[in-house]
Amino acid sequence: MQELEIAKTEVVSLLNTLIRKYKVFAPVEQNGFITFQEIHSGSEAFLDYINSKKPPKEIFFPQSERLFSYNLSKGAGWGVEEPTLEEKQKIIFGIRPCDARSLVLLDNVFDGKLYKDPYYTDKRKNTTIIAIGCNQPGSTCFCTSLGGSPFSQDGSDLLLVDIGQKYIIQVVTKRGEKLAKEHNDVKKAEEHSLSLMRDTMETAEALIKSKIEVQKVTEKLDSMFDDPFWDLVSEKCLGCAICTYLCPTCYCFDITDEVTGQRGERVRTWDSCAFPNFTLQASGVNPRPSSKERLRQRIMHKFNYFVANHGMAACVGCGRCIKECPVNLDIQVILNSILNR
Amino acid sequence: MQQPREKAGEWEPKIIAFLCNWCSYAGADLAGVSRLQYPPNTRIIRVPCSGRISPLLILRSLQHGADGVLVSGCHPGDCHYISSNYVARRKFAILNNFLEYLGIEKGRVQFAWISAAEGKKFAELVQKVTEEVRTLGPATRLVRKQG
Amino acid sequence: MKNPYLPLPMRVEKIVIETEDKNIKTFSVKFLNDEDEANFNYLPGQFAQLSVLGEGEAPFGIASSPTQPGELQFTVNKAGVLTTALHNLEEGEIIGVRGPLGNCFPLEAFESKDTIIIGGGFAFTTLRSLINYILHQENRSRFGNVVVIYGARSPGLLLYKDELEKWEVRTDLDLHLTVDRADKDWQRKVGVVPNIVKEIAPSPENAYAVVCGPPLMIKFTLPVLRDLDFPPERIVLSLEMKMKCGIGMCGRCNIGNQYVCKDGPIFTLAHLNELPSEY
Amino acid sequence: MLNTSVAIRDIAKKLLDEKKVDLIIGFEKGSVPLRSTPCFVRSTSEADRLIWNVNCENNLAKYLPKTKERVGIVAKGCDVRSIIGLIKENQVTKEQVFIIGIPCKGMIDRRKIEAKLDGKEIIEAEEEDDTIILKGHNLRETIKKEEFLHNSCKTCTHRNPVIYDVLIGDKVVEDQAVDEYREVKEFEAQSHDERWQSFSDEVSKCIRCYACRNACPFCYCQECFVDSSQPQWIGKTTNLSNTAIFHIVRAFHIAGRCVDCGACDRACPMGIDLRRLTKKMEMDVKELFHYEAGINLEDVPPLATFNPDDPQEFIM
Repeated sequence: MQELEIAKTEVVSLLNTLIRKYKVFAPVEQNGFITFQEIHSGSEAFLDYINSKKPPKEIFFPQSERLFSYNLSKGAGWGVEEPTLEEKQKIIFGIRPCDARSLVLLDNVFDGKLYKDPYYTDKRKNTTIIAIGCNQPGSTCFCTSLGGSPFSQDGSDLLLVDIGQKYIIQVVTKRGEKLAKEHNDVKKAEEHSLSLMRDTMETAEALIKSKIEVQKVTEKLDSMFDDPFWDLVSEKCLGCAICTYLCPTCYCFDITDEVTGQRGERVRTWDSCAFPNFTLQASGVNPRPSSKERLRQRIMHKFNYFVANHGMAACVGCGRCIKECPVNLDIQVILNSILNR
Repeated sequence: MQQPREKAGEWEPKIIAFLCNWCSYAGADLAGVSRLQYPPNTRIIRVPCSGRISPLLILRSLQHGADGVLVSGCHPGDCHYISSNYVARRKFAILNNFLEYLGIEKGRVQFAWISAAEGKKFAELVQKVTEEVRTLGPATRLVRKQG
Repeated sequence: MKNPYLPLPMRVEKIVIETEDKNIKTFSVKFLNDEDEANFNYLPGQFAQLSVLGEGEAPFGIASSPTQPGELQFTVNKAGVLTTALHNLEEGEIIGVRGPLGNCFPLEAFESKDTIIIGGGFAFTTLRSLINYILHQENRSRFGNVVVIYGARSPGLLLYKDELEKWEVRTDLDLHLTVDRADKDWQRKVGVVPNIVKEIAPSPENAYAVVCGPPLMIKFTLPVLRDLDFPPERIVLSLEMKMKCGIGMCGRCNIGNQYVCKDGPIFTLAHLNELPSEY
Repeated sequence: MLNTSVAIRDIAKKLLDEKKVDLIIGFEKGSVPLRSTPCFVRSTSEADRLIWNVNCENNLAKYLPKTKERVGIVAKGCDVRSIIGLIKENQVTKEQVFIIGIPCKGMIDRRKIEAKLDGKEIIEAEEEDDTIILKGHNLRETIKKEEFLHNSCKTCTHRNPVIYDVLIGDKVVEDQAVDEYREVKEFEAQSHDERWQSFSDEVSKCIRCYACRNACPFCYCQECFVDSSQPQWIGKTTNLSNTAIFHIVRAFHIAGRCVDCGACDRACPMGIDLRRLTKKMEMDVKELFHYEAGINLEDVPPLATFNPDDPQEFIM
C-alpha cells in the first residue's frame, strides 16, 4: 500500500483545486447538523465532526429522483422523455469509513448480476471517494462488529488519517492514486508520520467498546422467524422511518407518478419497511400487518437475508439509528437480545 | 363555462370556487339566469355542503395551480343539513388564520355565504375575488413545480 | 446499458370484458416498435409491469402464450389505482410495458411428465398461458397428460369462456370446470376447487401439480395434494406480492431472502417450505 | 427521582398483583446517556425495571389507542391531557386506564445540551437535584436542568396531572407568568414574505419519515391522508409543495386536540420547529372558541361543535 501525506493547512487549497475540475461534496454544517453538500470553496468543508445526520448515500440514491418525465397533452404521442444520465465527475471528500463501506453494500443491490440500476451506477462510476478515518469514534459507533473499522478502506479510493498537523493519505485504488498524484502538495509520507498514523489508528480502534458477534446473530436468526421475541421488541416502535431513512445501507424505494398540469414524471422516492403501505396490496391483504412483522423484516433483512444473498450484513455500525430513534429502540440492544435468546 | 381569455403573455387568474349545492350554487345559477356579468376566471365545483370542504381540497387546488380558491355555503342558520356550515365555519376560521400565519397571501383563499336568492351578490363577489387575486398575481407558494 | 425502468409503448388493440360483473377485462396489446417486440422474449409464468402514464405502474402475469406471437394479453381485475386506470382505457390508447420479469414455470421439468393445472378465480391468467403453450402443436408431444381443474365462484366469473369451450372438446386435455354456486344452465361440476381435486384424485406418479388461485383455495388445495402423495418438489405455485421495481431492488416483495419479482413469482412448495411463512 | 422510581415500582407491582391491570406502561433506563425508553411490564418480576428521571420525555399515551388490555400508565401533566383527549375520542375507555400521575418540572432536551458541547460526546450523565453532571472524553461539566428543558416544557402550564388514579410525589407549582404564545406572536409580527420564507425553510428540511405523526398520540387514523392512494392527496417526493401541505394538514388535524406535549418536535430528526405550527393552532382555538384541550373530560372538542355566535368576520 502506498502512503502519502498532506499538511492540514493545504487541505483548503487542495479542495479549491479539486472544485475547479470536479463537483466536490463535503460535510458542511447547516441547521445545527452536518450534511453532505456540494461545496464551492474549500473552506466550506467541516471536517471536525463525528458523522453527518443524513448518510451520504443520498448523493447516489437521492430521496426523490426522477426516472423519466412525460407529456400528457393530447397529440403528444408516447411522450416519455428519457433522462440524460451523464454527469460531471464527482468527488466526495471527508466521508466516514462506515459510510464509504455502505456503498459497497449498496453496489450489491443496484449493480447486480441480473439488473443494473443506471441512475445509481452512473453516479457511482463518476465519483471518487475520499474518506477520513475516525480518530474519535462516536459513542454509538459499532463498525468493528460489522467487519469495518474506524479506518476501513472498503469503498474508498483514498483514506485520510488525521495525525495532528497532517493527514496521511492511504492510497486504496488506482483512481485514488491518480487523483492524489495530480497535486503538488501531496508528498510521500515520512516515516515519522507513518508511526504517528499507526499509533492514532490503534488508539482510535480501542475506543470502540461495543463488540457484537454479528455472525452468531445471523445464525440465530435462521430459526427465529416465529419467535415471540418480535412481539416484545416491537412493542415500543412508533413505526416511523427515521432508522431506515438515516441508515446508510437501507435502499428500499417506491415508484410513483407525479403530475402537474400536462407534465408528469415517474419518480423514485425512499420508502421504508416500517410503513404499513410498503407491502399493502391493492386487494387489502398485507403480509406485514403490524409493527412486529415490519421490525422483524428490518432486522432479518439486515442480518440474515442480506447475508444469505450477498455474504455480508446490511449494516455498517454507524449508529445513526441509535442516536435518532425517538423511543431509543437501540439496534445494538436488539442484536444483543437476539444473542441472549 | 366560458374560458378566461388568455392573450399571448397575458396572465389571467384561475380561481376554483367550491359552492354548496343548496344555496351558493343556486346563487351562481341565478346570476347566470339573470344575465349578470362577472369575470370568467372561476371554475365552479359543486359540493353537497360547505361542511364537505376539507382543507385538503383547498390546498390541493393551490398545489395544482389555482391562483385563488373561493369557498361558499349557505348563510348561518340556512344549512340544508341543519348545522354543517356552523361546524365548517370553525374549520374555516382556523384554516384562514393558519394559511395567513404561514405566509400564504391574504386573499388567495376566501370564504363567503351566498344564498340561492343572492345572484347579484355572487356576481359581485366573483368580481371582487377575481380582482383581488389579480392584484396578488400568479400563485407561487404551495404550487408544485417539477424538478 | 438498457434502462430497466423505462416502459415500452404498446397500443391497446382489443379489450374484452371477461366476467359478468365487468370487473375483469383482458387487454390485447401490440408493441409500437418492432425492435421492442423482438426483444420481448417471455415464457409462461412471467409477468410484466403495465404503465398508464400519470397513474403509475403495476405488475400483471402475462396471460398470452409466446406461441401466439404478435401481441401480449393481460387480464386485469379492477382493484386499485392502476387497475382502475386500465379499465378506463379505450381501444387504441397507448400504455407502457416493462418486462418480461420474473421466472417462468419450470417447463423443462414438466417435459414428459403429466401436468395437473389447478386454478381458481382470476389467478388463472398465467395458467392459461401455460396451457396454451403446452397445447401448441410444436410443444404438445414433449409433455404428458394435461389435467386442468379450474373453478370460479359462479359461471359468470370464469375467464376465457370461448377458449374453455374449445379446450373442453379437445382430446389431449382433460378439463374440469367447477363453480361454487351454479346457475340453472350450469352442466358441469359444482364445488370448491380443493374438493374437486379430491374427487378427481390425479395420480402423483410422474406428475407435477401447478396451483394458482386465491389464498384460501391454495390453503385448502395443498393438503389435498399432500394426501394424494404429491411431493413438495413437484407442487408449483405462483405468488403475488406488492411490487414496484420488478427487478429485485425496491425491497418490498421478499419472502425471506427471496424476491418474488426476481427469484419468483414461480416457486415449488419445497422451496417455499424453506422460507418464512410471510405471504 | 429515586423515590419516584421506587413509588412507581410499588404501585406497578400492586396493580399487577391485584390484577387491576394487565400491563404497566412506564419508562426504563435507556441505552444511551440522557435517554429513558418506554417500557412494557406485564409481571411483577419485571416491575423493577421501571424508573423515573428527567429523560422520561416520551408521551406514553401514544400506546393507548386500540389497546385491548387494562393499562396502568405513567403520565406527566401533558401525557394526562393526551389521555383525556383519547378518552373523549373513544380511543380508550376511562375504565381501562389507571393513571399513575407524576407532577413534572420539565424534561431535558439532550440536543440543546449537545449543541453546547462543541461536538464533544456525552458518555455518562448523572442526575443530581437540579443539576446534571456530564462526563465524556475531555468532558466533565455540571449543567443546570432548568436551562436545558424542552421548549414545550418551558411554556408548560399544566405540570400537574389534571386527573389521575394515583399521584406520585407532591404537586409542583404551576408557572402562571409564562407567556406560552410569545413565539407565535413574534412570528405573526413578521411580514407575509418573511413568514413564508421561514416556514418553507423549516419544512424543506423534512425527510417525510413521519416521526412527528407517529409520535403524536392523536395520530391514530387507520389510514393517514398522506398514505391514501385513492385519492392521492399529495405526492411522495420531498418537493416543497408536498412537504408544506403535509405539515399544514398534520397541524390542522390536531387543532383543538393538541396538548403541546412536544412529542412531534422531539421526534423530528431534522430539527423542524413543529411547535411553531401546533402552538398557533392551540392559540387560535383558545382565542376563537375558548377551548383548551385535555383539561377535563366534559368539554366537547371544539371542531366537533359550534356556537351560533362564532366569529365570522373573515367570511364575506
